[in-house]
Amino acid sequence: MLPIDVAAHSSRWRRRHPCEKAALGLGLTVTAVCLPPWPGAVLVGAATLAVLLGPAGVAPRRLWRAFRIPLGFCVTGAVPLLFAVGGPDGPVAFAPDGPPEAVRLLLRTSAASLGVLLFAFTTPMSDLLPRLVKAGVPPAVVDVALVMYRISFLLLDAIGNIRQAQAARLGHTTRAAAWRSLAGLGATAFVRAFDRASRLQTGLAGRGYDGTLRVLVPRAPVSRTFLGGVAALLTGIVVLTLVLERFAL
Amino acid sequence: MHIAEGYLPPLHAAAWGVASAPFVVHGARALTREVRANPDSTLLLGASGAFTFVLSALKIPSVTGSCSHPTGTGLGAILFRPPVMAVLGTITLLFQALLLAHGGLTTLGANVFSMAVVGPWAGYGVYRLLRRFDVPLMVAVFFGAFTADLSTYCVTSVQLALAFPDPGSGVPGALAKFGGIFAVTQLPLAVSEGLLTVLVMRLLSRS
Amino acid sequence: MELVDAGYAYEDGPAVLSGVGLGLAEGRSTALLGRNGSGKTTLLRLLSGGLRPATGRLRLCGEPVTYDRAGLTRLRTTVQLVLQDPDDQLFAASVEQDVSFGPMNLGLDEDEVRARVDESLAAMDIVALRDRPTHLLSYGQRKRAAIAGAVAMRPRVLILDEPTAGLDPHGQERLLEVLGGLGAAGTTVVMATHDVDLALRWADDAAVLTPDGLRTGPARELLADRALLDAARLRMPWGTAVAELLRAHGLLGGGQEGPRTAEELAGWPPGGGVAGRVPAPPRTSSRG
Amino acid sequence: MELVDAGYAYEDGPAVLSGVGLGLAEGRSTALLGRNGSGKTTLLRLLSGGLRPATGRLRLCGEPVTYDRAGLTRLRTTVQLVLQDPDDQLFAASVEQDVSFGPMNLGLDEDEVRARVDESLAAMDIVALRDRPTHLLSYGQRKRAAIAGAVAMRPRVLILDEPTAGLDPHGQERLLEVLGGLGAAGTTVVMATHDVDLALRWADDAAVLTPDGLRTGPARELLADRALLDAARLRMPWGTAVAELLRAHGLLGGGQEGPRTAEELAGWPPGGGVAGRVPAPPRTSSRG
Repeated sequence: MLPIDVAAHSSRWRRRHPCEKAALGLGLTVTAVCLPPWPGAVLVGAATLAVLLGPAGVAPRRLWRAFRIPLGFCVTGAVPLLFAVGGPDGPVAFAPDGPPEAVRLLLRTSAASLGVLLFAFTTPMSDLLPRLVKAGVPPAVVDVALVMYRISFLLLDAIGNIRQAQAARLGHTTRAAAWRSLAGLGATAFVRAFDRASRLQTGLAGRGYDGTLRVLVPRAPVSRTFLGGVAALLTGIVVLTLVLERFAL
Repeated sequence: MHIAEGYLPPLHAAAWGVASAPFVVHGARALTREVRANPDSTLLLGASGAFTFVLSALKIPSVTGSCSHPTGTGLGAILFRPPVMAVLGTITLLFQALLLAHGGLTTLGANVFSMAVVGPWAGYGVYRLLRRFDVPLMVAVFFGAFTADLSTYCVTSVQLALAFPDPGSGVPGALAKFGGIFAVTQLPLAVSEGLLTVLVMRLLSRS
Repeated sequence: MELVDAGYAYEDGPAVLSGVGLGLAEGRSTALLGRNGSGKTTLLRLLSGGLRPATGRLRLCGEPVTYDRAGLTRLRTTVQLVLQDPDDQLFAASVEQDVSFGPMNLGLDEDEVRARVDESLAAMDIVALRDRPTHLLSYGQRKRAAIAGAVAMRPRVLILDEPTAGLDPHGQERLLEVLGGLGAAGTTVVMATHDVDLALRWADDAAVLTPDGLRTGPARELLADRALLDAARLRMPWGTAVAELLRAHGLLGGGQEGPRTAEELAGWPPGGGVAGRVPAPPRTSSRG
Repeated sequence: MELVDAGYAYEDGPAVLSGVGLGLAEGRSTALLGRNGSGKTTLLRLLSGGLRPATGRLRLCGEPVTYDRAGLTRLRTTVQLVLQDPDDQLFAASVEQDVSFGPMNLGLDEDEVRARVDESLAAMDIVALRDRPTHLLSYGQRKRAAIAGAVAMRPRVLILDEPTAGLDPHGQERLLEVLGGLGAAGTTVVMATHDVDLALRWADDAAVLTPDGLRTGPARELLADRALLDAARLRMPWGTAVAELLRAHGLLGGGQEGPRTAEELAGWPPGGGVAGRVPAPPRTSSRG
C-alpha cells in the first residue's frame, strides 16, 4: 500500500476540512515558489517542517521517505546548473554562478515539496475528491477519478501478488525472464482493470447505479480560527522575508 | 519524467498551466459527453485511468541495466485516444503528486503538458501515421510508445531549459545540458517502454 | 416474494434454469445449495432483478414485477443481492461514502441518508470503520462493508452469495451473528453457500439445485435426504449423520433437534437432561 | 526443510511472528491453521523464500538457506507456494504458456519444458484445458492451472494457501484427490486452511498458530486439544467430537481412527466389524 495514503487516512488532522489544509499546505508551497529562496524558502521550509512534525503529527521517518523522491529529482536537475556550455571558456566549463543558483533551487524545491507533503499527509483522497465538484471540476471527471482511485489499489495489490508469484517461479533471474514477467504483469493489469470495472457494474446495479456515483460528502466545518492562523503565518513569513532581504542581508 | 514541486519559477509554472488548460478542458468535455451518451463508461474510464496509473508505477529494466518507470502514455493514447488521455493523465499526475510525491502541484501544468498532452498526441500521431502506411501493427505500436516516451522527455528538457537558461549560451545551451543528462536514462527507457508496450499489446491481442 | 416457474438461458447457451419455483416466507432464513455451474448465481440474479426471467415470472407481494424504472426501483428497495467478492461492490474511497451510495440514488435528503448509513453500519457492527478507506480494510471488514451497502437500502429480502467464503471461523461467527440480528429485525435472509454444515446450522429452509430442478423445504429434512444430496453433488452434513447416530442410541428424541456444532456435540446433551430421555454418555475411554 | 526460531515484522509494525519453528518431514501432509491476522501468510512466505526471516533461519536439507541469487533459485526449485487467488498466478495468455513459465525460466530446453508441462497438466487432470485462455476457465479450473504452474517446477515441497476456498464440495474432492496423488508421488504438501474438518480429514500433521506461537504435532491430537483450539480461535472439528462420542459408547477403540466424513459416520462402523469391538448401533429410533 502507499505510505502517504495510509498516513493521510490516520492523520491527526483527518477531521479538519480539506480547505483548511489546502490553505495551509498549498499556501506554504506557493509562498515558497514566489518568494526569493533566500531567506524565503528557508523560512517556509522551517515553518512547514515545524507544522508537519508538531501539530500535524507526521512521523519523521515516513516524511523523510516521501521527501527523498522530490529531493532526488532536484539534485539531478540542479547538476546542469553547475556548468556552462559554449561560453568563452570552452565547450563545457564550470559556471561561477552555478553553485549558489543550485542551492537556491534546492531550497525552493525542498520548501515547496514540504508544503505539498503537508497537504498530502493530512488529506486523504476520499475527503478531497468528492469536494472537487464544488471547486468546479465536472462531476463526470470526479466520478472517473473516484473509480480510478479504488481500482488502482485493487490493481496495485494484484500486481504485488503477481510479482511474488513470478519471483517464486524464477521470473526475475534472467533478462528474458524479467521481460516475460513484465509483459505478463502489464497485460494482466489491463485485463484485471476492465474485469474489475465490469464486475463493479454488476455489483452496483442493484443499488441503482445509472452512471453517476453519488456519495455523501463527509461533514466538516471550516474553522475560521485555523484559516486566520494560516493567513497570519503566511503574512508573517512574507513580511519577515522582505524585511530580512532588505535590511539584514 | 516529472518536474518536482517548486522546481519551476512562478511565471513558468503558471504559463505551462495556461498552455495545458485547453487540452484538459477539451478532454473533460469529451469525457462528460461520453459518460452522458453511455453511462457505463464511467467505470470503464476509471479502469483505463487506474491502468495508466499502475503502469506508470511499474519498474521496467532499462537497456543500460538501471530501472525506471514507463510513462504509459503511448499505450494509453493508442488504447483510449489522446483527448481522454489528457484527463486521465492529469488525474494520474495528481495522484502521483499527492500519493507518491512524484511531481507536484505548481508544476502540474508543466507535467500535464509533457506527459498528458504532447506525449499522447505525438505517440498517437506516429502510430496512426504508420498504420496508414500499412506498417505492421506491432511495429506501429513500438514506435507510437517510443515516440510518446521520447517526446515527453524532450518537452520536459525544453521546459527546464526555458526556466534555467545557460549563463553562456542561453536556452539552446541549457537544452543541450538538460537533454544530454536525461538522454542517458531516457533514450534506453523509451526503447524499453516501446518493447514493453509491444509485449503487452501482443498478450492482449492473443487473449 | 415468489419466483414462479422461471427459466433462463444465457445468449447462445442452453437453459441454465427452467421451471424453477421458489417462495420466500417473510422473516425466515433460507440456504440455497447447489454445486458450481448449477445455476445458483443465475437464480440469485433473477431474484434480485439483475436478470429478467426468460420464462415464468417474479412476484413481489403477489404482484408481478415489471422491469421498467419504477418496477426495478420497487424491486431494489425490497430485494438486495450481496455478491461473493466484496470488491465487486465497493467502489468508493471510504466506507461511509460507499454505504451512502444506495440511499443517495433513492433521492433521499442528506439527513435521511446519514441516518440510514448510521443504521447499517451499526447493524454490521462496523461503526468504527466509517471513515476508513475501503482498500485498507481486511477481507472480513470489506465483506461487512459490502453488506452494509445493501442493508442501507432497507431491503425486506437480503440475498447473499457465499458470504462466509474466505472468512476464518471467528469471522464466520461474527457474520452469522449480524445476519441473525437482521433476521430478528424481520429481514428475510437468503444465503447461497457450499457449506452444508453451515446451512444445516443456520437456515430454517433449504433450496437445493439439482439437474432436475429446485427442491425446497425445511433445511433439516432436505439435508437428511441422501438421494437429493447425491443428485445435487453435495456432501452430507455432519449434523445429519450425528443426529442419526444420536437417535439410534436413544440420545435424541424423534422431534428434537440435534447438535448444531461440534462444540454442542462435545457438550451433549445440553443442560444435562432433556425430558429424562438422555442419559449422560458413559466415559469408557479415557483418551483425549 | 525446517524453519528455526524464526521471527518477522513488517516495516513500522509489531512482530507478526517470533520464535516460530516448523519442520516438514518428507512426504507428509501438513495443515496450517490459524485465524486471519495470525501470521499464516507471513509464515507461508517465509517458508517459500518470499520473505526473509528477521530473526532465526530457514534450513533446507540441514543447510541454511542463503538469500543470494543461487540460494533463492535452489529454494524455489525445492519449495513452491500457490497463492489463494489463482488470478494472482495466471498471467500468460493460455494454460500451456502459463505452466511453461517456470520451466522456461529454469533454462530447460524445449523438449524438457514440454515434458514438464505435460506432466503437470496430467497431475492436475487438466490436459484438456491446455490451449484454453486462462480468463475463460472456471474458478476451479483456474485453481488447478495455478497449481500446475507450481508443480511444473517439480518442487519437493508444495505449499498451498486456502486451496479449497471458493470450491464447491465436488471441486474440493477433486482437488484433494490430485493433492493426494502428488503426496503419493513423494511431494510434501502443506495447506493453510480455515476448515478444521478438512484439516482433520486430510492432514497427517497440523501446525496451529496461536498468539503464543506455533504448535505442531499429529493433526488428530492437536485438533482434539480444546485449549489450543480456543487459543487459536478455531472451531472444534466435527470429527473430534464424533470420535469422542463413539469412544464414549464403545464404538471406537482407543487407538483407532474415527470417521473422516459424515458419509463415513453414516455408514459406521466401516465393513461391519473391526476386531469385533464395535457393535452395530442399535436402531431404537425409526425416524429419517
